[in-house]
Amino acid sequence: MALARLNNLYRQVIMDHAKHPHNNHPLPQADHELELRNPTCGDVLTVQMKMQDGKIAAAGYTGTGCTISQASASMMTDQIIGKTPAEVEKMVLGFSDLVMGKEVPDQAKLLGDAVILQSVAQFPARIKCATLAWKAAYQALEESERND
Amino acid sequence: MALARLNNLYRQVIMDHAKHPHNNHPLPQADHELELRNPTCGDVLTVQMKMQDGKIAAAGYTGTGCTISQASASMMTDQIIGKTPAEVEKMVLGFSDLVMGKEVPDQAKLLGDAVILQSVAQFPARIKCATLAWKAAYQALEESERND
Amino acid sequence: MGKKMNNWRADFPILAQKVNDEPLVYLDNAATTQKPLAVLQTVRDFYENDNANIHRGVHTLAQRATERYEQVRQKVTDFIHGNDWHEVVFTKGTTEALNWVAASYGATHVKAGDEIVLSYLEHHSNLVPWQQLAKKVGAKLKYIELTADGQLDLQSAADLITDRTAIVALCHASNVMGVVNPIQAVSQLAHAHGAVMVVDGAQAVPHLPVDVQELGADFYAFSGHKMLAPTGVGVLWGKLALLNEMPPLEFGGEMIANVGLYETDFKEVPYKFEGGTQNIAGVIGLGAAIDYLQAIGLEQITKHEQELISYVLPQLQAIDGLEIYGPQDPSLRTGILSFNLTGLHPHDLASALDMDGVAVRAGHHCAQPLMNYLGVSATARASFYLYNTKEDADLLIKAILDAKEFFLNGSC
Amino acid sequence: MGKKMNNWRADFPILAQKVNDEPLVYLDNAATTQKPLAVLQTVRDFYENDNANIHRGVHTLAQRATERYEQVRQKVTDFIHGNDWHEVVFTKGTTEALNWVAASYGATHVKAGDEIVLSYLEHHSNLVPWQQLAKKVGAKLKYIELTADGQLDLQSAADLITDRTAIVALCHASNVMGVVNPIQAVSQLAHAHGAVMVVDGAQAVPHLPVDVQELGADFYAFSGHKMLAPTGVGVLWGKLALLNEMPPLEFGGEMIANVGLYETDFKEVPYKFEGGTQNIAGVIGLGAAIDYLQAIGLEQITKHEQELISYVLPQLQAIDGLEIYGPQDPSLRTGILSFNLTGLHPHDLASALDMDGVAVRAGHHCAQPLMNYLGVSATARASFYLYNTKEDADLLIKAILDAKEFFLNGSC
Ligand SMILES: Cc1ncc(COP(=O)(O)O)c(C=O)c1O
Ligand SMILES: Cc1ncc(COP(=O)(O)O)c(C=O)c1O
Repeated sequence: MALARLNNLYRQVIMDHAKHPHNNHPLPQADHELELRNPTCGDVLTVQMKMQDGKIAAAGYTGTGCTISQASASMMTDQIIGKTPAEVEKMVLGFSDLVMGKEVPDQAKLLGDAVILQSVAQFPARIKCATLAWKAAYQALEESERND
Repeated sequence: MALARLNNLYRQVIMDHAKHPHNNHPLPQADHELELRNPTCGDVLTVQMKMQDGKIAAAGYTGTGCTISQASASMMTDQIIGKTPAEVEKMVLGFSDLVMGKEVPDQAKLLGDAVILQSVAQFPARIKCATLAWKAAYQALEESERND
Repeated sequence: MGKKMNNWRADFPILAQKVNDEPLVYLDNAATTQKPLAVLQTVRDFYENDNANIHRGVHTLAQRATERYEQVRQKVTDFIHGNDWHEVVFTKGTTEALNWVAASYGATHVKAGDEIVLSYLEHHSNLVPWQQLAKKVGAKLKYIELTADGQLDLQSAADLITDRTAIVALCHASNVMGVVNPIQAVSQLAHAHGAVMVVDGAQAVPHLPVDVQELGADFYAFSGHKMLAPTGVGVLWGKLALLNEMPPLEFGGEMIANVGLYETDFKEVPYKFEGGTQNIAGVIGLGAAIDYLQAIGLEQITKHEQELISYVLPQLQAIDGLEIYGPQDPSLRTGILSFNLTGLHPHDLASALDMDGVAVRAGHHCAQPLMNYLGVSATARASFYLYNTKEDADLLIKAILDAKEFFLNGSC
Repeated sequence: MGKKMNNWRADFPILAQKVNDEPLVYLDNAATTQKPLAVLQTVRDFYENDNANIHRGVHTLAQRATERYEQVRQKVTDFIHGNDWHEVVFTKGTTEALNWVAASYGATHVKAGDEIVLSYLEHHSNLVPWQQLAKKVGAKLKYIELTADGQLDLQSAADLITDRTAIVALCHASNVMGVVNPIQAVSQLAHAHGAVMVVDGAQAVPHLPVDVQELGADFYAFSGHKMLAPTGVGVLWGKLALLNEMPPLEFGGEMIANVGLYETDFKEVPYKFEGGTQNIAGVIGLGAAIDYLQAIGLEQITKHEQELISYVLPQLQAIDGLEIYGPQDPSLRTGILSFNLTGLHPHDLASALDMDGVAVRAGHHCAQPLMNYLGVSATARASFYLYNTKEDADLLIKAILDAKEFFLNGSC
């Protein structure tokens, strides 16, 4: 049955992240924060980060969304911890390419577990769900650069 | 040759009126006057009338236009002389029906020579040319009614 | 019923395809409908025989094209029971039509301190133009409440519509919950207070017989693409006296009587609104769609949708954890159903249904204020039309159960 | 040449008909062009396979429709050598595009005392919106003169464009005389004085290679229906920075990021301009038209029109009493010719040509200021396109001679 194909999109790892998301909480001590909205469904996601010694020491997110956006936020916040803003920006661009079906050099090294979301490329309508949290992180870092 | 069909539209009488139009001059003593424009070609036609004893004593027109609009203005001004405003308004409505291909009772009696313009009904794009002068007369009479 | 309807189904070749290896079940008709062969063929025939620009031409093709285009104005008038073909303005769609009313009629008639009364049911297209107008002129927006089961609350309407009300703008049918609004009653309230009644008919005209005069509408807008016609064409119907008072918004070819270097006179209604080359083939396609709908009969279409909803609603209600928004009584709805499966985001549900070939929409349906009112961020929406069948309804139910199994009972 | 071109002719089934018992000679291409089978088939194929509303849908048809629609944005960008697909806004046509620039960019950037520089060549669509804007904000209109043979007078342009100039709005090619304007030179003048350069490309894009960046345009507008595409679709191209500064004009579905009860945020360019369901099939048809034109090559089309004009112009010039407006040198024109037969109104001439199966336009061609400048109330206009042949040109000449005989030598 065709539903079996859903397994392509909703891999076990993704379902696990969505059901038991990591870093899904406010970060009171955050110094970077941005709220983004998925205009199609009205979902809102807030990403927060705390910098220390030029690296992301902690990351968290709050807000509602579908399985893909929740799992993606969960994986993203896992992956960016310990990275510099420049590294994160590279990761976000790489992730965006990945879910649009483009080749990303060294993707596993760059994105860690989040490479599993590559499957989203086959579901173009869901790309926006997958990239929401990543875009929020990117813009949060960019905004603070502008303010520097 | 297909051009022969043009004879349907451009009857000898019409051509004569266009080449040697009647009442094609300003009417300095006019008490009714209206300028109308054919928006498609930019042609402008001014119709003037002079009333006496509740009837149209004189009518004239000026302005440029195609064969059909010129011939129609010439015939119209001929036909309305001696008529009351109410009669003219009936004539204009009848003429408008005529050139749109509708049946008009007693058309020859109502419109005189102008019935020859019935042929315009086969050339829908030219109906506006044929009715321009008639509409101007109608609106000139209506406006003065409103001002009474 | 389902079987007899399959006669019409054959007119819609797109339906006979597989999507993700399953037969397509198209239940996204509130977003846009499919087009019958008669419409496609009419448009094709126009392009292959009569295509020319309209109004301006003396030659034969231009005459034929003009005639075919203008005939549709009369057809629309008859279809919605207008009074005079001059009242029919062709637009790009409902959105453009409502924007024109707000930006032209509204901007010249609504004053600071006036009130504009909407409802929580409105589509953004019948809401954001009024927000913009309110901001521009300093008017105030008010929202009619809904009853507990999602119907328009007439008491709230009666409370909100006062002598300060300049405009009441209301959808004839909701694009989320399928409820049909009591337009006639609200029009009477509006007119009793000297307000103008604007009706968004996008979700009504395709589904039920509409009589703009009986409804008491002053303006009525709808889209071709939601009623079997091509994309890019819609209608603004308005009372002649009101249209006459409206300044045009798009200036250019064919809406003009005379252009000087510094001054311009405009043509009469409806031409003054139709600046530039219009969607000529789209209008002609709209005419063919009206013919098609009238041949079936709007009463028949309403009845068919009612039967489908009566068939599917109890089955949906029986699914544990499935919440259905709006009245639970099928007779209060058009063919639109919005719902959520507890614990599952509607995007995930829609993706799952799509894997089973079932096309539904998920999101806020351009009705964010209603979503907030309902306390959800989004819903899934299945919307039925004349070519849908009981088999489609069965496949929807099955697909929802599949999805529930997949996501909520951990089958993956 | 004529013969080889007949390969393309076969793609246009409408041309193979008789009108008034004579073979159709369609020479009204400046008003609208015919559509090749490839365009008709693409639109049909969309409706029979992929039709759905775009952007909002998770299901397969919605994805396919969105992809087909958005691909055209890139195609348009490449076709006119834009920089970025975000710069391409779909509109109803040139008229809507130019109105949006005037009503949105103009209304927010042009101030009292500013000057707007146009030319006497402008179509009403690139003139009345600026008149309206000038009236609204208290700006002043100025008109660039023409040289004796009907070309844009660059000296006059240099005199009129000053530091007071806010906008220069100019057609790329004239719809009456076929002259191609030196846009690049005028853009340089405009930019040297800090003015914004708006180009009406309706009569250029179908006929010659266009590079908006090389031209130095800030905004560039054109219509699909004049370049083989369906009616009801056009393009506003604009520099990203300028589009970003423009408030949207049509509010509703899909141009919105977030809608509250009293406030709304809009999406980014180009989506913020595309409120409501767009002419989806029309846009997809425009994509097919671009493919068709590019397969032939715009240089090839220009060359073909040049050859036809070089063939027919001397024959027209040889007709006693026939006045031809604009440059008498074929190399200065696109495929448009406007003329009058002394003593005969162009409406009569067009009716006569129609009897011979020859479709030309008669009137002011939505260019009344130019008519006044030329000192005529109207002209007849024959406009050639890629599917026209030398035989068409011969039939035009013959029909004009017939008409002359009929009307002026009293054959009736
Ligand atoms: C030069 C020019 N500009 C603008 C227009 C208006 O185009 P549309 O009617 O497609 O909006 C035309 C066509 O009539 C034209 O020839
Ligand atoms: C109730 C309602 N109003 C307005 C619209 C907007 O219609 P369109 O997108 O055709 O302009 C829609 C459709 O999306 C609708 O459902």
